[in-house]
Amino acid sequence: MPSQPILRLRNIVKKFGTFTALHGVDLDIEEGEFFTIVGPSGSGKSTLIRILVGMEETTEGEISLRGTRIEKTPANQRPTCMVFQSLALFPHMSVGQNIEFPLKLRKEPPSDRRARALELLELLRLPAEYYDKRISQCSGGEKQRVALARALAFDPEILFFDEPLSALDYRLRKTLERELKELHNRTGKTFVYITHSLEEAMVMSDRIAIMRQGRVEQIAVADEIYGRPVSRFVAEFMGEVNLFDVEGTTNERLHGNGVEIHVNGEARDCGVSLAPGETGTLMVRPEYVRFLAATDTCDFIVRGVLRDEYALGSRLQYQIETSAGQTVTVEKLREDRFTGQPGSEVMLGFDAENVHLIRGA
Amino acid sequence: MPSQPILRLRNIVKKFGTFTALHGVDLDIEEGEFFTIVGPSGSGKSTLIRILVGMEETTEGEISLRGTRIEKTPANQRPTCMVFQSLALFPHMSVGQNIEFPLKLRKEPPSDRRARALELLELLRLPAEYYDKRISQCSGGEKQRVALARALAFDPEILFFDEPLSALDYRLRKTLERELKELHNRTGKTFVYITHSLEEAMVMSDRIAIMRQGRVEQIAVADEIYGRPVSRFVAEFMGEVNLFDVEGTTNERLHGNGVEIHVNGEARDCGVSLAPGETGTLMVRPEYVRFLAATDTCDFIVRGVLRDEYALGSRLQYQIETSAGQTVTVEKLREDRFTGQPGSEVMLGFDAENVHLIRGA
Amino acid sequence: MPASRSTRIVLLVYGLVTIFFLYLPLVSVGFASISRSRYLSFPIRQYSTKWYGSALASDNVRQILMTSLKIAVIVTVISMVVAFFGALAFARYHWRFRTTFQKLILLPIFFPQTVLGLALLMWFNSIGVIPTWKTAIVAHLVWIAPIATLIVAIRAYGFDPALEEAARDMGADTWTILREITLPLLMPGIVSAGLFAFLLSWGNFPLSLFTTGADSTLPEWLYAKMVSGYSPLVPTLGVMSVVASFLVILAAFLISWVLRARRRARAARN
Amino acid sequence: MERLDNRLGKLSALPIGLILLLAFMAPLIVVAIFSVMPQKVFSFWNLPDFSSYAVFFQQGYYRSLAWSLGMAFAATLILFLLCWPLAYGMAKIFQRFSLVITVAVVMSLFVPENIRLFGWVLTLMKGGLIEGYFRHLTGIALPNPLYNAGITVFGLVYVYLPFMLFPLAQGISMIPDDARQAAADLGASRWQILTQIDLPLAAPGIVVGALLTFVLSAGALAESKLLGGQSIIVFANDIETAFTFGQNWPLGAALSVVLILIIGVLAIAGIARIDLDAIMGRKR
Amino acid sequence: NRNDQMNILCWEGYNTDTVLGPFRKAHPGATVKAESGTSDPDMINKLRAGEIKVWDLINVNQPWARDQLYPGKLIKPLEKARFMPYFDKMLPDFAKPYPLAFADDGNLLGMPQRFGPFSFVVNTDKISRAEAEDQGWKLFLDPKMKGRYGVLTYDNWNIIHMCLTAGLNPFKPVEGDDQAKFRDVAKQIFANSKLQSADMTAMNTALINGEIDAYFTGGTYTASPARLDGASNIRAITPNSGPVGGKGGVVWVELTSAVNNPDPSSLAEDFLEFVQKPDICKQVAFAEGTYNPIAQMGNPDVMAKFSKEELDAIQWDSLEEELSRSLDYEVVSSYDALMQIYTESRRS
Ligand SMILES: Nc1ncnc2c1ncn2[C@@H]1O[C@H](COP(=O)(O)OP(=O)(O)OP(=O)(O)O)[C@@H](O)[C@H]1O
Ligand SMILES: Nc1ncnc2c1ncn2[C@@H]1O[C@H](COP(=O)(O)OP(=O)(O)OP(=O)(O)O)[C@@H](O)[C@H]1O
Ligand SMILES: [Mg+2]
Ligand SMILES: [Mg+2]
Repeated sequence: MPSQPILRLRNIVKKFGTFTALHGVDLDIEEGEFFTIVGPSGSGKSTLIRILVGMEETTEGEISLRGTRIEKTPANQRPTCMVFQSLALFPHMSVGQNIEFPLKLRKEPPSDRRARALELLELLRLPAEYYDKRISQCSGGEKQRVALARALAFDPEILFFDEPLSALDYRLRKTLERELKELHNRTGKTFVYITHSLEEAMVMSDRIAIMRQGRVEQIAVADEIYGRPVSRFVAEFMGEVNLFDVEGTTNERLHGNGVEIHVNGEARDCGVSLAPGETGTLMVRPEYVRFLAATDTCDFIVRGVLRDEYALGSRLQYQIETSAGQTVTVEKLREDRFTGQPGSEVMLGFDAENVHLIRGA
Repeated sequence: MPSQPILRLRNIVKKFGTFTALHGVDLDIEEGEFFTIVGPSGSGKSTLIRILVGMEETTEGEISLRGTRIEKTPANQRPTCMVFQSLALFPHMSVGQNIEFPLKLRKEPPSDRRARALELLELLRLPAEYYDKRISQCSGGEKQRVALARALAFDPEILFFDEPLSALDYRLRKTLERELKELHNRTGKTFVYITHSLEEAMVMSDRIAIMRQGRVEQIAVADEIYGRPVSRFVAEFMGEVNLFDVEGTTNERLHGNGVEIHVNGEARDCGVSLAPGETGTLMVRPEYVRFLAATDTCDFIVRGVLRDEYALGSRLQYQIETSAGQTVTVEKLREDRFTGQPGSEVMLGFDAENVHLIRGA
Repeated sequence: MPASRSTRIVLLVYGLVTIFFLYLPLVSVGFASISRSRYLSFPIRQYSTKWYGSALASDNVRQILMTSLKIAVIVTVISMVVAFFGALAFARYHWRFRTTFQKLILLPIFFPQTVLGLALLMWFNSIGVIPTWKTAIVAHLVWIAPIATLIVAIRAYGFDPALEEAARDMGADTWTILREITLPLLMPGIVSAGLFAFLLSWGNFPLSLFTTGADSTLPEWLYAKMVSGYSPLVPTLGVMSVVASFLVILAAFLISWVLRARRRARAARN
Repeated sequence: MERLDNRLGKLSALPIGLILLLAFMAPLIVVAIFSVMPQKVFSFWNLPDFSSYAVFFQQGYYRSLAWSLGMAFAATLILFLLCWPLAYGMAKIFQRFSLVITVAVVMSLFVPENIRLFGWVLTLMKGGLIEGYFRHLTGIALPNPLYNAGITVFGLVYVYLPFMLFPLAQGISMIPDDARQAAADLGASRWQILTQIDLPLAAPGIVVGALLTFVLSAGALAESKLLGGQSIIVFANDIETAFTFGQNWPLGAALSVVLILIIGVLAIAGIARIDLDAIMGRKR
Repeated sequence: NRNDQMNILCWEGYNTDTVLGPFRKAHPGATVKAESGTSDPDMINKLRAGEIKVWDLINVNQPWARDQLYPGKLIKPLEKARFMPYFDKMLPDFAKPYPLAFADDGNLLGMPQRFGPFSFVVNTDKISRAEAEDQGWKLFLDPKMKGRYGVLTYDNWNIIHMCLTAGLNPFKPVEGDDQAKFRDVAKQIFANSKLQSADMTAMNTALINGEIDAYFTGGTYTASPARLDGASNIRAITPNSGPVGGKGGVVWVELTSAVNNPDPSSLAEDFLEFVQKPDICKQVAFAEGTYNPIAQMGNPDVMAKFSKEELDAIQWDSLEEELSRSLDYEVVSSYDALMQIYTESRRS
């Protein structure tokens, strides 16, 4: 990656009246990156990218585009474009006219525009007849695709997407994710993407930023965010997780609440250690938790009662209530279905190499 | 379940000008059921439930509510309520007033209304201060929750949800799914639910209908739809799937294209057989496909080259290109990560008990 | 996309200039009202406020103002109601004769008002109605209600029918929808139409001329005075109208402010 | 929905329909009949002829009609250009201040039109507010701007300003902010946003504003009388003369019919070119 | 029966508080309304269109009463026995009695009160009274006057005055070549005028401010307010000579008549008598906006009510002389034809 980020944000603060939506966000987005922002509803994601495209003024802070300050540059002079969460389609134009709008602004000849619009319709799996359809006659997902097509037609240096695929079905979403990713690879443009689908975030992004209440909580590549979250919040946000409160004992080992700890060898080597008296959170993802037979042994062991089983497509989830009253989730593929009956006593185990310790949480 | 369905649809046809959005839909929705409709974007889901709540007129067909025809009953006299895909929040009212609107119509005293609205805000994890917030000041996900709260406040006999959680993050979605499901169990009302999240559909529904281009393709419980789809379309729609074209041979066994078939014992017993010359599609879900060592054997074997590996949260997906040029997907939990390098030759296998045969596709 | 500071300032100045432009002639009218002489020549050298005294003392003036006010208020109220529904028929509902309706409603506006007034007077006469200020209300309505309808229609065009559908879905009947959803959303348009109705009625001369019978309205009286008997009483009444309207508007604001404060207090108590 | 719409449409057209039926049909018929009566009669009980229309064509009335329409058109155009920025400010930018403007405009309208125009005469005339003080201070006399076609148009602009301003502001307030933002984001310049987004989406306001100002200006009388010094005779003046000093009601009625027809054709043809339903996404 | 109300449609003067106030006091149970008209034909149109049921008295210039109202059966004759005595105390010209107050069939159409010579008005600082009177109407055809005068567009008056300017008798049929003469004069007068307006205040103001030096069509009616205001250089002129028997001026006289109301009010005639009282006469003559001589000035009691300034305003000094040089305002025989030529000329 080049040394200078394409977008550099410093201490971005946004207040709406007395309400602070962004509490000082610092962010560097690299040239050509696929950067994803995730976060709970209302955490300020949309506000952040609305500020970046110039649709909202910052209350404080600096934004530079390749080193040039652009806080005061109006939206139409920034080389950015956004797919709105609210879509913001032009109601007085047909589907085709909406898509062609940025091309028309650039005075491209009508035949080229039309060709490009039809190309995009195809890319987004909309029939060519939709070219003349009115926006008000499109279904929710169709509208969303038109909005996406319009932004792609504009083809700016940096593209912002605010939940662009949220109204689409699973298959179409997969297809379009692939198309977008391919487009990103092919053009080398910078993409900034907001999504609620963790899968989408993990598959597509170079880096992911997690926002929480107007602050950025962690920025890292997908695996790191998934496997080594910096906080309980991040851990919990990125899919199902089991968290156990732990405390350091005098021998720099751990004492767990509701979990039996039998780490073999040097716990310090695998990072699973705490200073005496220090508290922390032990994290393990449900897919790393195994059902143990009575004779099996493991680095960490949890005992409990099987409460529930859910089928989630290709996976099955089991909810086990521990003796400490905590619910532990275990995930298996259908193939490895666990045969225990709800209500039965079970023993769960997981290994030191699959846990992550969040300190001080 | 009672013998008479609460809603019975017969041959519902809806035309918009020359375009036919629904081509004769038949459907029975049982009292107290959690009925989910899924389908590709533009397949007519929203149109169907807009017709059911009385917001759109049918072109043809009958709708009965507990045996009484209601095609001509206006929306306000049907015991139904819908969460709009477009939300349709009242811009001139605050969040609280929006939620209280149906209660106000029923002339409940203001203090009761307020209490109920605050209760619903809490249920939907919105802060109580939002009671006085303006709709235009809410984020996308917040708006969606207000729309949901408003419908819940109305509390009709049949509730329709048009993608009510699509703008919410994973965690919140999980939480609200649980709340909705619990509400359904507690009240015993009938819920009709449109979603694009297969997970949501599978976890929550009693039955699922799959729509395609204005027709209902299959109605069944989740497991059946997932495991025994009636068509290629359904199979592909319900998550990742591997499909192989097969043909019956003279001995009522199968001949596969790109798949070696070594079914031991009576194939007919496990349903994996076709009449001579009959064609069909052999389906296996990615999680049932195993990587085989060179010496392993299995009912079905596929050979190919590993192309790609994706991390999807708790799972990993592998794409293998077969000699026949087909892409086969394999899914593993992170724990069972496959260590082969992209480009290497691999052998895949799956068992007769995990396959499903779609005839005549 | 917030407007830049400079745009804001430029527009603000532009707004002030427009107001200045609107009031400039009224300044001259103000001078005329306090001039001793009825033939103004600026700079004015001799001032007098006697015309204000005589305007306030005059029975005629009081009666004329009352008639004008009565007509304008009633026309305003009826126009607002009629325009609300008319605009829905014009822009919101898709019904069979809508396009015809859209054209027919324009016809009265195309009519030269004097001629309309005269023809209306003949019509009233032929059905045996003796013209008074009440017939003037009908005459004003013929011309003003379509205009008010057009103004409300601007808003009715822009408003999302899904909101009405949502309310209907929650059990609201048509009346409730109109009251709770449609009316508040069209309110800015209705208020605007009401203002227009009031002012058009208040300032109308050609229709009033033929349809008020023996009652006179302010514009009739002023017009006659200007034609055949100008005195500084004319500008005096002009100035007094502005001042009175200012007081009325001020009072309206105070009342609505008090009402809102009370409602808020009541809401806070609950 | 269609059935319901049909019923509600009819019902809500009813109040204004009734008013027009009871109080407008008759005048319309009266005027139409009078227009085909012989010259100078005052009752219907005559054999119809079309002499009045003949007079219209023979006597150069088309000239004042052309002036009226021309000045109305000019006034409408000028008003549109003048009012757009202000209406835009009122609808999208000023917030509180737009209330101030509204109140200010409304208050000025409490003064009847004639007096306001008279005020302009006092302001602009020789020895008026401007010239009088200017001459008093500098000793230089200014040329008189009154009594020509230009000042008549100025008077129309002044009097009909609210008829453009308020509909425009209503129309502009209906433009969704996010559509403008999206256009800007897609690289549209201010001008392009104006032409591609603002103008079409504010179309209902523009249409109504332009319609009202055009129609009212075309029938206006006082401006040309007071400010224009009747240097231009407008068509409304011809109609009035025919009815009053001419005591020729059939001629006046015929002239009115001509005016109604021409304005009607112009206005309705103008509106027909703009499909508001389509623009506002209301087409079914 | 409408004896508890009475409505007057009139020129400004009968509708003022100073006139109506005392009458109302004298008839406390009655509602008395008066509306000031804006032109004679406007008032007549109202009656024609149906307001005959509204009004009890109408006050218009005598030819309109004689030629429009009476033939149209919109007014009815007054009771001679009751009203003839009032003529005795009028100015000599009216006491005869004034012939034009009667219809051809001899009926009394209405009571005369206000009147005034009506020709044109000049600023005597710029054009001396003598010069104006001597030149008469030719003044406006003088090339020197180009752009120096205004036209007060009282159309019916202008037609009369343009005939006189063209050397024609307006009250006789104007045909053939005479119409061409009329056309030339009309065109020239409009073409050379500085401004046209139906607003006499604007006209007077322009005259006072020096914007114009004279205006075509005007008389004591228009000049008197300016004169009372101190602008004694503004003067109504009656030409010394003219085409009709040597006379070039015109005098108007108003008649107040009883409307042919199907449901008449007895108060109407009481009011007609009431305005003959000296006090009230003065109030009618000097209304708020215009000041005019009245026929009743033949009565010394009435005369005593006027001050010197007031008499000067209405040019009392020369009134009799001017009357003698003036024609009676009558109906223009070729009004239609001339009106067409007039409007065409004005439009071009
Ligand atoms: N008013 C209309 N006029 C014409 N076509 C319409 C209209 N409304 C919907 N359609 C079409 O009908 C089809 C079904 O629309 P519908 O909204 O029911 O889809 P959906 O299944 O809800 O899709 P999504 O998941 O994208 O919301 C779409 O192809 C849409 O384009
Ligand atoms: N105009 C406004 N006035 C006041 N508060 C606002 C305004 N716009 C947004 N907010 C608040 O700012 C916060 C952040 O909003 P934002 O739209 O950025 O959330 P988000 O992260 O995009 O959420 P979602 O995932 O639900 O779309 C929310 O709590 C919202 O209520
Ligand atoms: Mg958002
Ligand atoms: Mg939909």
